Amino acid sequence: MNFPRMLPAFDNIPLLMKSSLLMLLLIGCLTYTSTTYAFQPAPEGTTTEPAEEEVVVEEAEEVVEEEAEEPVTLESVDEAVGAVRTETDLLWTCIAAFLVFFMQAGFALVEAGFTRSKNCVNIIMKNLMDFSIGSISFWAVGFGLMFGASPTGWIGTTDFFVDGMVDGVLDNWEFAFLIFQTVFAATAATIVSGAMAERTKFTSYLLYTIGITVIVYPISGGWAWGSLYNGSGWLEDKGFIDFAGSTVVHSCGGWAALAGAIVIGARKGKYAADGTVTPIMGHSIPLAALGVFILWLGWFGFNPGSTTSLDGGNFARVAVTTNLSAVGGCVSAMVLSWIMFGKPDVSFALNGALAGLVSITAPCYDVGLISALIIGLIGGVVCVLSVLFFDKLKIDDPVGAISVHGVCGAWGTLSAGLFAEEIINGTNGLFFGGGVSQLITQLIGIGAFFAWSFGASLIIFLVIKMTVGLRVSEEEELRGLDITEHGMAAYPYLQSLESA
Amino acid sequence: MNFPRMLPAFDNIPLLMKSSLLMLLLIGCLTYTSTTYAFQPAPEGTTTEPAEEEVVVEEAEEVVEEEAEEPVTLESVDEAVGAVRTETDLLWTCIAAFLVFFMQAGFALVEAGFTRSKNCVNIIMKNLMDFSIGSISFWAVGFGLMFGASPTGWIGTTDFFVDGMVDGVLDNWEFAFLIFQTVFAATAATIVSGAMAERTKFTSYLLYTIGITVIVYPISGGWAWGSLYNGSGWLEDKGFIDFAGSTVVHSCGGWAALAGAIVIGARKGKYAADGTVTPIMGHSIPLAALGVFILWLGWFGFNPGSTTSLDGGNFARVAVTTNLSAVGGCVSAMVLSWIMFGKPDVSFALNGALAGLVSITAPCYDVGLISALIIGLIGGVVCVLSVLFFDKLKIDDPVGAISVHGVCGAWGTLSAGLFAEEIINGTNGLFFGGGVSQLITQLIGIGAFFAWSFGASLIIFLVIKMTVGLRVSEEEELRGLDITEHGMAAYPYLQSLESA
Amino acid sequence: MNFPRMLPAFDNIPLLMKSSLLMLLLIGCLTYTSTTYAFQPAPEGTTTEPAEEEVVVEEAEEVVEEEAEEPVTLESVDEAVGAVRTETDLLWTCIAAFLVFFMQAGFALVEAGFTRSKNCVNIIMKNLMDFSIGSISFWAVGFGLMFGASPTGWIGTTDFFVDGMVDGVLDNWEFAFLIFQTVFAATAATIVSGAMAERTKFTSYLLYTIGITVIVYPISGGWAWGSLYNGSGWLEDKGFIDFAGSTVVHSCGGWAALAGAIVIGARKGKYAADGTVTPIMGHSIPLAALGVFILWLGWFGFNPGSTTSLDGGNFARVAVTTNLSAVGGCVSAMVLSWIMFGKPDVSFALNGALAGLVSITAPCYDVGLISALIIGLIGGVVCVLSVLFFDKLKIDDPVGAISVHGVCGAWGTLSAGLFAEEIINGTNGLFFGGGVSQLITQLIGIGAFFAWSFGASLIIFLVIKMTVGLRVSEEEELRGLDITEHGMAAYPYLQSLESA
Amino acid sequence: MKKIEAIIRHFKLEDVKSALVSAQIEGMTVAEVRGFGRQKGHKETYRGAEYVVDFMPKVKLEIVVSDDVTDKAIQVISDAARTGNIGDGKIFVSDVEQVIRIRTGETGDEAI
Amino acid sequence: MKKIEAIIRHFKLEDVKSALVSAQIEGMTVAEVRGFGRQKGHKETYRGAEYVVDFMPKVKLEIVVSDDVTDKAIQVISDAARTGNIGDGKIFVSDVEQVIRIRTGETGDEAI
Amino acid sequence: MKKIEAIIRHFKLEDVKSALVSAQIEGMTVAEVRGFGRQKGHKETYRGAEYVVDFMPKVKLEIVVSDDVTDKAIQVISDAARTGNIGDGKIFVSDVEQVIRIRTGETGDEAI
Ligand SMILES: Nc1ncnc2c1ncn2[C@@H]1O[C@H](COP(=O)(O)OP(=O)(O)O)[C@@H](O)[C@H]1O
Ligand SMILES: Nc1ncnc2c1ncn2[C@@H]1O[C@H](COP(=O)(O)OP(=O)(O)O)[C@@H](O)[C@H]1O
Ligand SMILES: Nc1ncnc2c1ncn2[C@@H]1O[C@H](COP(=O)(O)OP(=O)(O)O)[C@@H](O)[C@H]1O
Repeated sequence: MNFPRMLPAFDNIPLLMKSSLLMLLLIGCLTYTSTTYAFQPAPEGTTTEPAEEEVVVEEAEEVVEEEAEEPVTLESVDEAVGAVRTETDLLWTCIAAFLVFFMQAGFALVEAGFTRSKNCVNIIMKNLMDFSIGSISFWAVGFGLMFGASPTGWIGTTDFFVDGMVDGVLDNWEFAFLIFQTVFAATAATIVSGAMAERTKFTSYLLYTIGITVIVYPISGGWAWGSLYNGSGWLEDKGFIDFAGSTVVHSCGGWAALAGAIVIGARKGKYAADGTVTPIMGHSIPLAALGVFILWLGWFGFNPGSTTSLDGGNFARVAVTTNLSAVGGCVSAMVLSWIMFGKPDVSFALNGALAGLVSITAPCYDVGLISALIIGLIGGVVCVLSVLFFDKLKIDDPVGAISVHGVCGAWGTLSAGLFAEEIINGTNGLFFGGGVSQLITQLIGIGAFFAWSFGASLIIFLVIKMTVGLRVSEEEELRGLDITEHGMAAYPYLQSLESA
Repeated sequence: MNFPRMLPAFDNIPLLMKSSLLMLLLIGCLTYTSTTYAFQPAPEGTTTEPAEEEVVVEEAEEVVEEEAEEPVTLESVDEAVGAVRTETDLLWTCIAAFLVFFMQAGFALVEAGFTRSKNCVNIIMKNLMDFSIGSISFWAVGFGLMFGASPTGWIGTTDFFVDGMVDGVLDNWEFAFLIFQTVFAATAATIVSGAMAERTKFTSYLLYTIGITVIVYPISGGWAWGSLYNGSGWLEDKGFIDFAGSTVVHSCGGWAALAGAIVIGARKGKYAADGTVTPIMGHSIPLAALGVFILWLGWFGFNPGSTTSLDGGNFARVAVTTNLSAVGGCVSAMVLSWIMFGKPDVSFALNGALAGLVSITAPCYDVGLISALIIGLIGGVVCVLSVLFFDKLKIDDPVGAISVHGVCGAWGTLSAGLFAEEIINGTNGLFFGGGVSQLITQLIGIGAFFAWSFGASLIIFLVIKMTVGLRVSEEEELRGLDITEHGMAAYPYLQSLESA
Repeated sequence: MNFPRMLPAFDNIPLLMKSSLLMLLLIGCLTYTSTTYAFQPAPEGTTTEPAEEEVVVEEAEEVVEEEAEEPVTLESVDEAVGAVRTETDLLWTCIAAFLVFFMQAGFALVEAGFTRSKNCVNIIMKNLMDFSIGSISFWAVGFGLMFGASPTGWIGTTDFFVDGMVDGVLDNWEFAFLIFQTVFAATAATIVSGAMAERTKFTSYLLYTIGITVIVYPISGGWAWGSLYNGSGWLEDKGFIDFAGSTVVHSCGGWAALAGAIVIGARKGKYAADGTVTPIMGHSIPLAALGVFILWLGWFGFNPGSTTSLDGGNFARVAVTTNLSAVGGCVSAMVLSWIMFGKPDVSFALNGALAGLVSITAPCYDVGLISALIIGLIGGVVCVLSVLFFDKLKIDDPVGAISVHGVCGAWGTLSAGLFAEEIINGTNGLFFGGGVSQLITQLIGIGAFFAWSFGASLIIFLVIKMTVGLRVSEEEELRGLDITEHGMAAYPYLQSLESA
Repeated sequence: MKKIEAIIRHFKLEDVKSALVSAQIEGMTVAEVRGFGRQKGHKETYRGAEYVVDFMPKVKLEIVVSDDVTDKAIQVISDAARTGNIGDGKIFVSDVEQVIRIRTGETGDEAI
Repeated sequence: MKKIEAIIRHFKLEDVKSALVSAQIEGMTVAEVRGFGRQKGHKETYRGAEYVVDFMPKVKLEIVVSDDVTDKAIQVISDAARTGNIGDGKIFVSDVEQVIRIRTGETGDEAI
Repeated sequence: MKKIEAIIRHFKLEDVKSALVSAQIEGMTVAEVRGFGRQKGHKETYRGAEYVVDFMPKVKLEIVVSDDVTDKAIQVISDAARTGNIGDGKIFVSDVEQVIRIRTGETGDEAI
């Protein structure tokens, strides 16, 4: 085949982009060849034994037959029960991970629906790529920083390029935990793309994706969740409650989005000099709505799945609190928009459902049902007011990501200090006689995450801005990123009357 | 912040709407403050013990370690097996509930796709809100009416605002059951929105949503399923077969939709004076088709999940019968439309798949595979003929909800009395030598549900019509509900040549 | 009701279509009436006993109560553990099947998005119908050919119209296996529709659907997977590795698609006489992207679910290898398109993700994580080059199905012979010191499937072409299949400037 | 020959078409447009910010007729498209020098 | 100067454009329209009810040319757009008084 | 009366509209079109094959004005729509014989 344009075209890609991508491939290759067992026969003694221990025969019926041959003892039965328990724990963790993975589709649709069609291909590419690059870089580096052994409680130092081997034997728990944590990391990463939509250079966004999945998210994540694996965290030692990540995932992404939106500035035409806001409508409410339903479904993996085990069936309770908060947020945001603006606003209703979901993510395991509903109702109100507030500050967030994930994430984390009940999970919040101690811990966590995620992201964005540049040219913004960045329209056959 | 339009805008919302929403919030708040443990330290003795009993340690590995310390006894192992069984039962129930939840997205897309784009935001808002408001009101009131203790078998009287406490201890089964039943109730509610699309006032629809989730669905639901929890039902005592709700859920929603479509009247322009039907096409077949695929997926939670336990793996059988009926309905509706109108009609093929799914919902647990296929094949035919029939009667149902859910729900329920096999679940239908007794029971059930659901809904719709009004003005209908009710177009940048 | 057009319309449908559909219905009916137990009372003794054995009581609580009454013995506990294990195996198999079912929606969206709106209804009808007709015909005939007793290892001869009865007793394992294998067969069938999009007669496509689900797929499928049930296969006896079907499912569909694309010829306007390619863009990138995300989700059922049991939790490992390969393919296809054409191409990025998924489908159970990433990275490159290659050959494949499924399926199957590691599943590939023997087996499998699937499909397509005809008329192609074949536009209210 | 351009409301299209066909005027071309005029658009809010929908969706009919039927056509369109409310639209009439039917090459009145 | 309006079939657009460019006519504006004429729409059924697709999708070309190339342009369009079947479309020619190129302010033939 | 047809860039529509309204010209009709001209489209590749986006999205304004404001209107549109780069668009002016306001039946300058 003959590709005459290949080399000149390659020159057009910003240098940093090229080198970083090449580096990524390189890291992979190097590590691969350096693994001791590559291209060599496996040492005989060590491989066969663990294989027999681990590789379970494929069909259950055979298992039954074989077991029938050996005498049934109390120990054998006990072991069998333990095995079933472990395997079903892993099953639930994996199914939950799959649901959380599907949230990527939800994010892509919400962001595509709430922005103009001339930037739709770009939004999709960003969502596709932050998941793809994020999956690789989190596995290679981020996981270790978050869950590796952490003597200080501030940063993990082991478990890079995890391979599922524990003491030379395959341990499926590690795989289940890895896939679950990977989709969580990707969630944090993808939040940013919505707030910076319609004006960010594609290469710069990819660079930031590496930044958040390698540095920002894992380091702070380890503070709160490190001990779930080999690590440990100073914040969890204080008793910080964030069951599924209102702060660890959503606020982290939300504050990074805030930094990004500030550094990049508002879209052309959004804010007039006199402060009036010219709304820039999304191009497809059905896509956005479908995205919200998909996210909602995914959240049933996100929150209940954060048990990462059958856990006495507590996932059922978490499913109920999650749903009640979501519907609460949806209803209150809709009603508030109705009261304030005269009509029930669909974009606020959709944002409100997500606000309820983000809010309950921290306290979902620790609060009762009425509390969950109230947390959601307040979350919906907080979200609407926050969107208006950031518009006043002329911080342009096309999809409301900062409000939904950042602000409601903080509210949800706080609410755990207010509504937690000892009868449910051993801790009482302020409203249940537990005093302010839990509340203070929650505030410390919220503050620490804000400082870290906003600060670190600010630095990364500023560095990108000063090197490869963060924002497309004015002409590219007018014409839309789809044609200028990707050479392709989302709906090539339709015309659209978009006032740029 | 300064919201000058707030108060006057509030005045524009119909009074009834405002008061009912405020009431809903009020009920929540009152109940909340009246709970004895709010703002008080939890009584020491009672909370710690159950917490220890119930709160299972988070990581399976720890469990193993701890167990290793205690001596393994026959009783401990037996208990462990029982725990795994219960927890996996709960897991399956919850996963099924999540799939059924996702059907909300399916309904929204089917209805949006089969109607005009000028009413698309409205359809989405209705689907979003019937799930949200329905989740709250079913939990607060409906659940108790359906599953609370029911001395007469006609109406439940306990278990309102369920909180998952049984004898003061958290019982996760209650949570799993609650989330599963909530998404079922929401399914019944959402069916109505399709049949009344493109002409119903938003506030009036919200009022009806409360009506169906608080009154219509739970009361009749208790007749057939009350004993699944604390209740009991006169119809199940007769041996009525409706495994997953052809009648309890779908016909209930379908007959309510019929009442609504009759009371509100046809869309402007659908029926000419001479009886000719002017088809009003939907604006997006791809959205509708995606909706059907999502509903089909959800049905794998709806039917197999109605085991609400592992149940010897019978969910696998139910999955097969469900699928065979769905494909049967899809094929027969497609072929029939081909024969009757000369071309295979996509809207009938899509309706046919849903018809097959609704039809098998009642008998899915009691019939063989060939029977399932036949039930679906007939369901598809029934659906097409029923759509034509209601058009002859000038009852305007934009998406075919009455035919798919009402009529095919009745057919499916009847079919259980024809095709049930003793070898499968202990009962023989007419075609398998069981005589007509089961068939008669089925007919009683179908009749009772029609009378109740159609009758009660008719009254509710008439009351709404006479108070706040049910239908938008002619001008609003012409301009579309999106702009007039929500101030927002679904595709703000596109023009569409819709003959109103 | 009065349907004056009924009979003449019936005459318009090509004869073959009518007869084949009628035959299908006939087969069903005949089999049904010939079953011995129809319309007869069930023999008393035989039915009640198995029913008691099988029908597990519906609520877990009751089980506990009843068990409490009988004395707990070592055997009873052992049996209880076995039952939980079997039931959870079935649960996972069914959930995986549901995810794979959802891939049908993914295929429909990818194909609809990547083609013009004037053929969108047709694409949807084809996807709906190949699943529907395929489900019936695979159950009736295909399953038996694939998994029935196969004395020669070349073709199964029993188990047609499976009914879930084993020795007269319901065996839920058979149901779970049936639904799982049905959705796999439908996947292979649906691949073809993309490559032949925008020009194939609807009736001819339906005929081919029967061909692939009754003949092509099951026969070769049995060679590799027959022993999973009652069959046996000559290829699996050789140690052929294709864990989840890179070759068995995807290449099989891909090579059939190749045969179809060759026989039917390119779309009007795609290739100029001088070899220049005029790209025919798809009409909606967001739909295509959503389709890819849905397929990706479905693949978490496809690959990890192919354990069809809890299997020591190995599904977790498979989930990780699957995801790493997918992201690898996505990244490498994107980067390659960037280097070659100057801009990151969204259609190649989307194809690349699918390429990674197809590639890892064979080796997902046998390779390590770094290997998985490399397999995906190479898969993405292979896919892009293959698309360019087939365009050079003027073989018109609107969605890239031949490259993604056929070519990458072959690559993935080959890669198992290169990257398999003994430490993981007992076999070493070339790169891990296992020599070329496994590689040769893989090549034999790849070749055998190509020869069979391409050859048999070629014959079927040629026969269809010579009898009912395969391609629509030029005028129908210009106007689009939606109006000409189905009398309905996908977006009835929009105009589109599609240069035919 | 004259070209009659009529900007009318969407939902009047069917009525106008039927009226024209009844008057034996059977050729026309329709486009979707957006109109700005006395019918001031309404204010809406999106995410709390006000915006004015000032371009209202309209349908534009173009009909080329021979000189003698021009007045009848104008009358027919006016009558069928009128609701009496602001925003009913306008009719513009201008001269056409030549008409050609592509299929046959006919020109002038014959080609209409 | 003259304005040539041509209503043609969708799939003839590329051919007509190429033919015009070959004839050194390199400026044109295209819109999507729906046409009603002798080419009677076909009857279809949707959910069992018949409807007539009487507005056929067409493309409208507007080309402003100087007086001397008008005839050539008409000829080129006619030839390229013809299939010989009903529905090929029409060409309308009318007078244009003034043309201004916004970028430079040029007017008249220079601005075309 | 004159009809002014202006082909302009999408993102200039708001500016042109405001400028016209400031000049007391408050009636206009807008359509989406695609333009072909000196502003050569850019080459893109899709799945490895090159294609030219030669029809650029443009907006067409139609404004009917009385003879005396024609020049002012042309001036206002030119000024507001100009960027100075190729592709700014054209203005065509032609004669209109009659204008009718459907709502009232008014004709001529009163109807504008
Ligand atoms: N001067 C004009 N030039 C072009 N189109 C006009 C003009 N004035 C009005 N229109 C068109 O006519 C439509 C109706 O005009 P409008 O002033 O709103 O109401 P009315 O027709 O009742 O006077 C407008 O939406 C616009 O499309
Ligand atoms: N009198 C007319 N005024 C405006 N447009 C017309 C007129 N007559 C025909 N057209 C346009 O020309 C198209 C083709 O005309 P039609 O009568 O169908 O076929 P033919 O061009 O072969 O006579 C129509 O679809 C319509 O768009
Ligand atoms: N002769 C013409 N007839 C009709 N429209 C034209 C003509 N020439 C140009 N146009 C329109 O004007 C637009 C701009 O013209 P172009 O030649 O690209 O740039 P410029 O206006 O700077 O000369 C074109 O996209 C097309 O829509």
